Amino acid sequence: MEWWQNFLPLNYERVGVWASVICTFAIYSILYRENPFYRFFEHLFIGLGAGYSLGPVLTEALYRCWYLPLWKEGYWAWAPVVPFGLYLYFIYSERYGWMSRLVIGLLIGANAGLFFQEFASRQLPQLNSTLSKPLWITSENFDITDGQVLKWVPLVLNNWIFIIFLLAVLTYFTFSFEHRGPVKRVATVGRWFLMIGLGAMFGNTVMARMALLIGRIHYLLSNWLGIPVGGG
Amino acid sequence: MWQIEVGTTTGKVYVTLIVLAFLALFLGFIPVMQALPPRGRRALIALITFFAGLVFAAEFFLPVDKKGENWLSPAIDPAQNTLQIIGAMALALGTYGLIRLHLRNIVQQRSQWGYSVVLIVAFLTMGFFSVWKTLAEKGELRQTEFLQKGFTLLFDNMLVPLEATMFSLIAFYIFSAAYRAFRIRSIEASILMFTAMMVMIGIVSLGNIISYSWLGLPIEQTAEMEQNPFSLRNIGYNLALPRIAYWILQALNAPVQRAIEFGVGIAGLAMAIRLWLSLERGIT
Amino acid sequence: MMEQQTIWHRLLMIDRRILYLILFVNIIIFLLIPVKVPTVTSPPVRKFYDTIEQLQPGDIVMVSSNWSAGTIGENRPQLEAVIRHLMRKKVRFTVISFDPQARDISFRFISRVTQEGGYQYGKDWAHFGFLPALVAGIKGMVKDIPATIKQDIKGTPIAQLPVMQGVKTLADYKMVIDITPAGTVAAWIAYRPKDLIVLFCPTSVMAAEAYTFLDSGQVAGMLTGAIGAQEYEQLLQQEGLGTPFAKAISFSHALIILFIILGNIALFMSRRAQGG
Amino acid sequence: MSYQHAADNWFSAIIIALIATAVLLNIARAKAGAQLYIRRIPGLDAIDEAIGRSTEMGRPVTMIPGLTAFGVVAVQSLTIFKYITKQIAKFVTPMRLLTADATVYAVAQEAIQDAYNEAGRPDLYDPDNVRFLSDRQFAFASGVAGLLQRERVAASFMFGEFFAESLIFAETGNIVGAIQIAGTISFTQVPFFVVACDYTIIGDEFYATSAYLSREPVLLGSLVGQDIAKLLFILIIIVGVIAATTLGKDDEFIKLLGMPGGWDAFWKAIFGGS
Repeated sequence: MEWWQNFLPLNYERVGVWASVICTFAIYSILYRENPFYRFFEHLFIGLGAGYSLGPVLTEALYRCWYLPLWKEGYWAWAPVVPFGLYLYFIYSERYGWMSRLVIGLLIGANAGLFFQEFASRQLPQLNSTLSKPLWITSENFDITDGQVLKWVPLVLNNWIFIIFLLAVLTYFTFSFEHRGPVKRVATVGRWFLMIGLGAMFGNTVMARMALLIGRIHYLLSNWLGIPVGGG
Repeated sequence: MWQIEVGTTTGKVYVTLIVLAFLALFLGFIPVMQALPPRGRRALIALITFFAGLVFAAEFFLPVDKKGENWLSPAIDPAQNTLQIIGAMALALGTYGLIRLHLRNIVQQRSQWGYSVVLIVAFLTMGFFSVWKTLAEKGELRQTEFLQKGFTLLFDNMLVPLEATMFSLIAFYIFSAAYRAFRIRSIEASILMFTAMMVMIGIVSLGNIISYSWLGLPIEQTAEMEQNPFSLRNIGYNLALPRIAYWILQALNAPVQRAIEFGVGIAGLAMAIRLWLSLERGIT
Repeated sequence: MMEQQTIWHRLLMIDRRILYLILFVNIIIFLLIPVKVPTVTSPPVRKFYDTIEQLQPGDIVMVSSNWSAGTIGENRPQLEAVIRHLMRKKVRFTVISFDPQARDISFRFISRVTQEGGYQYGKDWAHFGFLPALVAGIKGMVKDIPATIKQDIKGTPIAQLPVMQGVKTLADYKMVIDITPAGTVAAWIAYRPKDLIVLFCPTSVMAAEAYTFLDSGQVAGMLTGAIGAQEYEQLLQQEGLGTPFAKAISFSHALIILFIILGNIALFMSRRAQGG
Repeated sequence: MSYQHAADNWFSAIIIALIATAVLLNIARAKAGAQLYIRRIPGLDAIDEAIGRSTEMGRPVTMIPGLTAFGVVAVQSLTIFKYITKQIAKFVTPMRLLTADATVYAVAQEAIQDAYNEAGRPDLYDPDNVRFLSDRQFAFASGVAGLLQRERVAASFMFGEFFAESLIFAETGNIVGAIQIAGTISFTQVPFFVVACDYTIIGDEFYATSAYLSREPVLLGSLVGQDIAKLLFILIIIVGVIAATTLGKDDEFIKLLGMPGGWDAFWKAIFGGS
C-alpha cells in the first residue's frame, strides 16, 4: 500500500485521526487571530461538552441514585426528591426565581454541615505535625547516646526555618490590628517568604502548561504523521 | 414498610403513580409558597439550609459508641444519596442555562446566531449518543456498532482533542507573557522569579544534566555523608540543582503552603458557619 | 544612540505570533531529537513507588481518576504507569470518577492497559462510574459501598462483582490513589477511613500546595505531573508517555527562562536608552 | 490520621467551638453597631496611587471581575469597583467594567450607578461603560485584550476569581503601559499577577479590602473572628513547639493538640485510667 493510502482518511480509524487534527488546528487558529473557523469549532466544542454531560450526569447519576431504588427496589420514599429538585429550574423566571434558592439552600447547608469534619480532618493533623518539630538537640527527641550530635543539626535547622516561615506568613494574614514596629517587620518578611512559596507554584504551573502543549504536539507527530516519537 | 413489591408491572405502575402524586403535591405548593411574604420566604430558605447542615454537623459532633456510630449515623447514607440526586440536577442546571441562552439567540436572530445553531446541533447529536451509550451500558438499550463508532468519533476524536487543545493554548500565553509581562520590578517580584527559576531548572532533567553530567556532583547520599553533614562531599551533594529545588519545595515552600492552608481553612470555617446560619447578606 | 534604542525597542515589540512559533518549533525539535536525558528520582516519587511496593497480591486499592481531556498530557502518563504497577503487584483495584468526562476517559484508557497486562474486568478490576457529589460519595463509601454505588459502570450490582468479594466499606481498602487536576485530594484526606493511605498524582499546578500534606504525612507519596510519571516509569523500568514528554519539558523550561531574562534585559536597555 | 467524628479527639470540637464563637460574637457586635477595626492594607494605597497616575494621562480605566460567577466573591469585587469609581468620578476619568457573567453584569450596572450617585456625579453614569463581553473564557479574554489595546487604557484593576486567561489581561496591559493592580483568592494565578502587575492583593487580603471599604457588619465580624482564630493557632504552635522540644515530640500533651486519638491518650497518661 502506498504510504499516502495509510495517511489519508480512507478508513474509519484515519477519519477519526483527521477529525482530531482538524479540531486541533481550528483551536490553534486563535493564536493567529480570532476567526470564524475558530468560532465554529469553539461552539462545536461547547455543544459537544454540554451534550456529553447528559449521559453521566442525568442518565447515570439519576438512574443509579433515583430510578434504581424506586423502580427496581421499590423504596417509594425516594419519590419526592426529584420533584423538589425541579424547583431549581425556576431560576430564570422573574416571579418564581426565588424558589430555586430553596434547593440551592439545601446544597449550601449540607456542604456547610460537612465542612466541620473537613476542617478538623484537614487542618488539625497539619497543626499537630507542625508541633513535632523540635528546635533543639535534646535526649528526649534525638538518640545522642553515641555522642554524634552533628548529624541532627541539618534537621533542627530546617525545623527553625519551618516555624519562622509559618509564623511570619500567618502574621502577614492578620488584619484586625495595626502592624507597627516589630510586627510590621515580621509581616513584611512574611510577604517575602510568601513570594518564595508563590515562586515554587509559578515554576510548577509553567511545567504543567508545557506538558499539555507537548501532549498535543506528541499526538500530531505520532498519531497523525506517524513519526515514531516513543511512548506509544 | 418502606419498600413495596416492584417485581410485577402493577408494582412499577404503583411507583409511577406515587412519583406523579408527589409531583402534583410540589406543584400545589407553588401558589402556597408564592403567597409567603419576602421575610417568610427567607425564613423557609434558612430553615431548609439549617436542617440540611444539621444532619451532617450533628452526626460529626455527637459522641459515638464502640462501633464508632451514633444514633444519627444511619441517616448519613440516605442523606448522601439525596445530595447525589440534587447535585446531578444542579450540574444539569448549567447545561439548561447554556442551551436556553443559545436557543434564545436563534429565536431572536441575534448577531452570530449561526454559531448558536452549530452549538445546539452538536448538543443534540452528542446528547443522543451519550444517553444511548449510558443506557446501553446499563442493559436498558441494545449496544450496536453504529452507537460504538458514532460515540467514539464524537468523543475520542472531537470532544477530547478540542478540550485538550483549548487547555494547551495557555502554554503559548505563558510563553509570550514570560517574555513581555514578567518584569523584575520589585524585591518581591525578584524573590519570586529567582525561586521560580531555581525550581524550574531543578525539577526537570535540565538540572540533572548541569549538576551531575557536567559538574559531577555526588548523586547518592551515603551513610558516611549523613554522619557528618558538613563534610565537603555532603555539601556537594546538597548543592546539586535537583537537591536545591527539592529543598526549596520541601523546607521553604511547605511552611508557606501550610500557613495558606490554615488561612483557607479558617476562612472556610467562618464561611461555612455564615452560610449554615444564612447570615450572608449578598446572595441569600 | 537612536538605532540602538530601536533595536531594543523592536526586540520588545516582537509580534507575539513569532514567539508562539518559536515555542512550537522548540517542542517539536526536542520531541524528535533522541537526547538521552538522565533522571534522578525525587523523594516524593520514591515514597510513592515504595508505598505501592509494600502491597501484597490480593489487596484492594481505590483509583480515583478525576481528570478530563483538558489535562490529558499530564494525567494520562500517571494513570497508565500506576495501573501497570498495580498489575505487576497482582493487586485488585476499583476506579471511581467525580467528574463526568473523567468516567469515560479513565474507562477507555484503563481497559486498554489492562488488556495488555491480562487483567479481566469484574475479576481483577471494576469501574464504579460517575458520582456527582464528591464529599457525600466518600462519606457514603466509608459506611457501605454497595449501598452508595449500587451498580458498576456496566450495570452489574456491586455485591455480584468477583473483585468485590469480602469488601464492604472503604476501610477494607489498603489505599486510594487520586489522579486529578482539581482539589479532590483534600476531600480524600479529610473524609477517608482512619488508616487508608492516600497517594496523589496531581497536575504540576497542584503539586506545590501538596508539600504541606507530604510533610504532615497525610499524603504518602506524589507524582508531579508528566515529570513525576517519567521518574516513576524509570523506577518501573517500563517506558511510557512520560519519557518523551520529560525531554521536551526540560528544554521548553530552558527556553522560557532565556526569554524571561531576555525580556528584562530588553526593557532595561530600552529604558536606559530613553533615559540616557 | 483523619477524623470520622469529633469524638476521635474532643480537642477538635473545642477548637471549632472557639472559632465559631469568635466569629458569631464579632458579627453580633458589628451588627449592634460596634466599630470593629480593620487595618488599611498597603494594597489600598497602591489603588489610590494608580488612580492618581491614571487621571494625569486622561485615558480610560478598566475594571475586570474575571470569570467570577455571581456569589460572595463577585459581590465583594463590585464593592472594590464602587470605591474606585467614586474616586475617579472626581477627576471625570472614563471607566469600563467588563464582565463574563450575565448576573454580575446586571448587579454591576446598579453598583456603578450607586457609586456615581454617592460621588455626587449622576450625570457621569453611562450604561454602556458596563459591558458583558462573553461567557466563554478565551472569547472574554480576547475581547478584554482588544479593548485594552484600542483605548490604550491608563490603569487596569482586576479583582475576583481568575484562571489561566489572567495572563492575557496582564500581558496586554503591560504592552499598553497601563498601571495594573490585581486582587484574587485564586492562589494559582497570584504568582503571575505578582510578576506582571504593579501590586497584587493576595488571598485573605481580598476579603480584608472589601470589608474595609464596605464596613459591612457580617464581613467585619467574620474577619475579626478569623483573626482571633489565627492568633489562637499561632499560640498553639509556639506552646506546642516549646513543649515538643522539652517534653519530647511523642509526649501525650503533643498528641492532645490535634492528633486523632490524642484525647484518650492524654487522659490515660494523666489519670492512668482503664
